[in-house]
Amino acid sequence: MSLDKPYLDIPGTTIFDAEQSRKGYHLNQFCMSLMKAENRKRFKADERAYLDEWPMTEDQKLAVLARDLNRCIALGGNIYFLAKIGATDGRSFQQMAGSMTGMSEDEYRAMMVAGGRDPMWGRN
Amino acid sequence: MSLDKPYLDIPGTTIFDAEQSRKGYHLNQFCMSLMKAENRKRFKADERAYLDEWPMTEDQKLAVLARDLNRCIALGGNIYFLAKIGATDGRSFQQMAGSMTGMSEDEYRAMMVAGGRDPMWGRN
Amino acid sequence: MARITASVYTSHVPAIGAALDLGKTAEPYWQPLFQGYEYSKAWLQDNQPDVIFLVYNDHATAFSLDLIPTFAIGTAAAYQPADEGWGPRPVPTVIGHPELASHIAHSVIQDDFDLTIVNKMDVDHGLTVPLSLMCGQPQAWPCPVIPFAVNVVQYPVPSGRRCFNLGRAIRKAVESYDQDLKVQIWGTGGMSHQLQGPRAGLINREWDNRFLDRLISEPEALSQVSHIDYVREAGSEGIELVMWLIARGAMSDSAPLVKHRFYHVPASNTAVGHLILENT
Amino acid sequence: MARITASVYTSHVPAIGAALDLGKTAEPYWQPLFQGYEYSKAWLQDNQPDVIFLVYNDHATAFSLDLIPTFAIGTAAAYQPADEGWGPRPVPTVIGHPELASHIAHSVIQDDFDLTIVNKMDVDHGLTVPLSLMCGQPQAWPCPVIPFAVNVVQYPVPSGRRCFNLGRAIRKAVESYDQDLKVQIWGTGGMSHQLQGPRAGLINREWDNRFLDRLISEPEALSQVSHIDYVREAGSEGIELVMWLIARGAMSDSAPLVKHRFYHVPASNTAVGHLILENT
Ligand SMILES: [Fe+3]
Ligand SMILES: [Fe+3]
Repeated sequence: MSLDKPYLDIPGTTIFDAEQSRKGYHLNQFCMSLMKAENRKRFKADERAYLDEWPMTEDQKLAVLARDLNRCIALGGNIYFLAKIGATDGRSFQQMAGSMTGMSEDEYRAMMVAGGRDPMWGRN
Repeated sequence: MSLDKPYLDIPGTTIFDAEQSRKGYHLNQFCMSLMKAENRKRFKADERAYLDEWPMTEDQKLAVLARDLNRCIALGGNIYFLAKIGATDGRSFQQMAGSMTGMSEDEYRAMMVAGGRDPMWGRN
Repeated sequence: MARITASVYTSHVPAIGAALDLGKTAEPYWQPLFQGYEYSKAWLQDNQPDVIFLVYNDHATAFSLDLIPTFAIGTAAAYQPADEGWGPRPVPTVIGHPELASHIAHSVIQDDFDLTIVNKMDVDHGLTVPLSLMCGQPQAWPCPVIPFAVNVVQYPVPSGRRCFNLGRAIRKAVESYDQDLKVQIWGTGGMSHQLQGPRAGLINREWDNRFLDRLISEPEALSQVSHIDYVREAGSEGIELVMWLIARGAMSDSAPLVKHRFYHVPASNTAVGHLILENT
Repeated sequence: MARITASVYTSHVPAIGAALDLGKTAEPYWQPLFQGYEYSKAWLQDNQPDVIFLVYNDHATAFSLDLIPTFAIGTAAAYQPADEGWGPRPVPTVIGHPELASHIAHSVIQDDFDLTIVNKMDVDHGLTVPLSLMCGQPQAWPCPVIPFAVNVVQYPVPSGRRCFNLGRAIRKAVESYDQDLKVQIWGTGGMSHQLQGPRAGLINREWDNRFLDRLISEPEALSQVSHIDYVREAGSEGIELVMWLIARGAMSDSAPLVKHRFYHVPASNTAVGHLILENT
């Protein structure tokens, strides 16, 4: 592809474009399946077995099991899809977002209450 | 609606627009269900019972039972959807189209072989 | 003749819906936010529309990766609140307006906008949270709603300019409907937010407020801002703001009356922005 | 750099698929029709593309009334022949080209065409019959295919002008792909046909041939023809011909080389038209 991807230089950010979407197709579709209560139940009962029903890569499965959202995103996951895992775990969107920043839950919450992350973060 | 509908004056023709689509929604979705072999089987086993599973109007159900395609179209059916009924019956598209013209199957076929219906048909 | 009387702009953060549904609106964390919508609830009571045209985005709810419409208009009779993983929100069914929705679809498709027409979908927090913010917790929503979903999840999303021009086409469509209806158009999503990666939690207060200023005073110029500027300045999910330009494009060309303006940080990961503009 | 080498135009009548699948091609009714494609099969053998971009319409197969995209591009790895009610056609799986398809989607969405991206769908006779006509009955289709579905079932359908301009945007998209691929674009559907009502069976030989003439020599002027003219002159399903304008718009601006032209009546309810144009 020779289309411009001007968004590749933005720090700490992965843009979910067609390439990421292709990479993460089954990972994201697995996440969608958690929108049904019965699937959430089955997943919680045996996460590994449930994941093995999906043609995901081993790396993707391990990232899900570890709840490593940054890794999930690197492997093609999109946050709106991944959020269904958090929902299944009973976690809030703030807990999920915070988990990707290297901060503790309290630190992240405090940063938000104080006005959020500086928009110049990571830029030179 | 005050949008132009210039197509209303074309003889012997019903344009499938949003209004027709709304009218025929359940009728057409019933037809779609016949794309599954098991549904075709169930429909053939008891047509009336199968139709009663759908929130169609009584008129729509009667038109389907009678295979009156002109009536089906007047009631919101679209030919590409209705074609699934013909397929279920093992009829060809030519038999279906011909059935709406008031001609016999042979007459219609002969008209097509002779070059089709005159485009000035019904126009003044 | 139908006409667009006003436009409403608001964030649609899911945590706001949860705070409402769980009765937390008086908590110190949430109280200032809901305070900012007190005026708006009263305003909506006094300015009841016949139909709300609600621009929002689906968040991997009705649309998976199997099918991603750039623009989808709901022409159904009703829409159920979706189960996004936490169970469906305890809010009323959304009643549609099939006739006006179909009319608008007909008109804007003929104006070269390549809509997808949807007759069956559940609606997620993107649509229900704005209704909750503006209506509180009623037994039924005050009027029919036409859901209009924009892809802002998978790139490329439609440009700001495209969205603004779509708004203009929607205005023309509404004005050609022969029933005498008052229509409000709501643009939702944004403001600054990034929900992913080490940069999550980004808030750009200055940029957001400049966006509000320009949305009021020079929306057409604002519509020229590129995707990359949204992402860089307002975070990866800040791109949702392009949806506000659809609502703004549907307003008349003369300057609108600013009835209300509100800005607050934070709601969960996000800045909350809100405007009410009336046509004069 | 990828480039569009040629375009193919053909009807996609389901009865043609049935005639092929049931071994009736030598019957007197069908023989003249298949005869008209003998040249084409040899031409395709001699001019193998790397990818076929195939414009067609879905006939209430992948898309029901629940969801109607104006334009849908397939970015999946593969597509199965659909069961349209008679059981699936016994033809090979269609292999996609996700990379080029995504690239084209990316480019034309940024050019203000509001595509729906599809990653899961079955393909009906609209897509498989042209492949059968041009390839016969191979074990596998000769190259990957990008399905591009146009709504011509529920009104309003996109205008001829919109389709022609979309073709131009597709051309630009293909030419910006950095792999060296030969791409053919096929426009399918039509010619005269009406499948419904007392007027079923309408064939307008003169109008069809004038359409072929103008498609070759003055496609941009042809793209101004209104929907109502198609319906009135070429029958209610003759509107499918707008899809040919997408393929034609994707050809270079200079005059094409006419490699083959064929016209036949009838195939079932329909006139069959066919053109092969090469870029020079
Ligand atoms: Fe959102
Ligand atoms: Fe067709």
